Amino acid sequence: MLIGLFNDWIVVVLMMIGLYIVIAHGNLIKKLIGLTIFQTSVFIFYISMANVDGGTAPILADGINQYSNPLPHVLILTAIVVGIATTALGLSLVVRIKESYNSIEEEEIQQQDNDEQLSMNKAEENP
Amino acid sequence: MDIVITICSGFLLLVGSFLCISGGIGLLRFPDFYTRMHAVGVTDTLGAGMILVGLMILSTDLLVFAKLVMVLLLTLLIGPTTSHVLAKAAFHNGLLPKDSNNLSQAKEKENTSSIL
Amino acid sequence: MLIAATLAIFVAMILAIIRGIVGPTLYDRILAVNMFGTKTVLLISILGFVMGRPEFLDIALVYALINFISVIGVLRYSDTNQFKHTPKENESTKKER
Amino acid sequence: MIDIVLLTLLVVIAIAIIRMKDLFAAVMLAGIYGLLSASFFVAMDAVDVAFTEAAVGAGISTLLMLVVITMTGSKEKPTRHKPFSALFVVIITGGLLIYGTLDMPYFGSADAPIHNHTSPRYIKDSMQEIGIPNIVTSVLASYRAFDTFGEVVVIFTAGIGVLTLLSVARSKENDDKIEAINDSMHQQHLVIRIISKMLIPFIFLFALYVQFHGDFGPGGGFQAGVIFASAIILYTMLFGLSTARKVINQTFVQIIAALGVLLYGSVGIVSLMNGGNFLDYNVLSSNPITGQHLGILLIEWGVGCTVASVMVVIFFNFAGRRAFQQHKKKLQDKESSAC
Repeated sequence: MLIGLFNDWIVVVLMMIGLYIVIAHGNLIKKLIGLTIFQTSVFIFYISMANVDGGTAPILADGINQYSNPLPHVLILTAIVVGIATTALGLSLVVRIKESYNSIEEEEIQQQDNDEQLSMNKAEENP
Repeated sequence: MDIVITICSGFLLLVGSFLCISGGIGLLRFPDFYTRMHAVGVTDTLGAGMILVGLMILSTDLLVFAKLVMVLLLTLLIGPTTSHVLAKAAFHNGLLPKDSNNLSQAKEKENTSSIL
Repeated sequence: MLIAATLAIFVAMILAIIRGIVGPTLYDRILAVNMFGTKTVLLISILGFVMGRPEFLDIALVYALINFISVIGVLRYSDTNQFKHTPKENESTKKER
Repeated sequence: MIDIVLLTLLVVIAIAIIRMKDLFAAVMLAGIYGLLSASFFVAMDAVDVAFTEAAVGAGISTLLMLVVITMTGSKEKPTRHKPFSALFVVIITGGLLIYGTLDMPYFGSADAPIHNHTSPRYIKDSMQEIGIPNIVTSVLASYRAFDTFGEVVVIFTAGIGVLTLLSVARSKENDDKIEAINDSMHQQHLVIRIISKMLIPFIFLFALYVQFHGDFGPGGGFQAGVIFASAIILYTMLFGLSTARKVINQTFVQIIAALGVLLYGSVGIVSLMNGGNFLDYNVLSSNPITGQHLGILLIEWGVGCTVASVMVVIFFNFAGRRAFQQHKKKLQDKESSAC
């Protein structure tokens, strides 16, 4: 059981590390790195599910009759490229946030938003 | 013939593995960046070359052989280049070797010349 | 012998990872990543032979190329003032940034 | 055995990333993480996936993160509150997930449910139906072509998103001023310039090889696109953004990105008009196998074009934003010193 489920447990550990970084760290780039770790853990899960004992890469050749499952490979192949595209989108959002708030720490951004809200409320109360 | 191939490739792989490990130990144990880079840069290229040549001897397919030759050429081309650029960038950005007083003057000279 | 070489590469990888985690300066880390990349190229080449289908060496080729590009990229973008290695005297200015 | 070592190393690196306060170091470790996971994919026989992850995870994503870090600062501020609630959530979720894995089929068992549906048909019949040896390519480009179409559109949309968020309105004189800033690499590093000049044509050639060899070995449009883009990125880093923009017109690249999606879609439309289903290549030619070959070739081209040009556009926009910010900062510094 230890060997049979080892991959799955590692996947869970990696996934939780990614989740922890996303929740506990305030820095937006660190959060994106956490997301990448999370994403990669899903990839590892799919790929280790596709593996068959004694199988080889799913490229047909003479004299081989046991292949790994090609379907998860296809799903993950496209997911990796989509992953980089979405990461790039997230990074560009981070750049814009840095430009307008001059900070990429979650708490400071929240603070600035709250301050702005407060001053707006005050302005409404005493016109 | 078979046994000659096995012995040759085994020997090359063994030497390559030894060089890889020694490079790794050098990376870990040496006192400052430049000595570490020296350890890695030298052993990495040679060790990689040895292992790749060992694999070449093992390969039976011509295409595999050709691809291994290309990987070897790339490593030989890229390894020294990255070492060179890394050392240059580190020196430019003010990282000094450990226990060096006379080098700091040389570095100042370099800085002024680069500004000019 | 292939197994022994694989093991040796693993040991070298672990050493590189330790240097990458500990590495006091950023150049140590770049060096560790670079060495790790070379070791990955070797590992993939050997894995092909260990698994009995050595025709997938294209991957090793891609690794070698991408490793080069990423090291160049790291150096290109670490060439800014922000990463200038100035040990003690500039600690305060760094914080201001 | 190999996979166990690799997975353990992955966990070690992930934990090290949590502890890193220096974002630069965290990004470097993320690069190592990408390399490691790619070697894991090779050990798991997923050569196509390893190919993609090698080019993407270790190369381009590290580069993009680095560019952003140079814009936003590389030190992470320590959080004030203690992360106990986060730890609590994570441990509960992880425990539940591990409890869930107890019912999973063991690693590598051939009678797992996943190996008993649809995939036996791909392995058994794809040679007769599609006629190419690489099963991954035939599933990607023919059996599940509609799915892949969706993915390509997602990539295209992400490119548009980056373009909207980061593009800087350019004027001629602005360009010349920015050029003066970002050519430091150009003058200093002679060795690397020559080596790269030697390598870049080779990389282009290799990308084309990957594009066309995808039917017989690992490779295909996605991988070829990323490799093609990385050659252009290498050129951009060495010779400066404005030079690269003179060589490769950004508007042209954007048009190519759109054309790739258009090519993919129109193959589907053509097969509709010939009386088949959407993206059913059998009707493209009189011989079904020839039709399949033609269809796969065309849509791989579409994928390659879109991926390569979207990557180039993304990188150009990040680098352009960085140059623009530096330029603005310099102007501000000048003004403040004049005061």
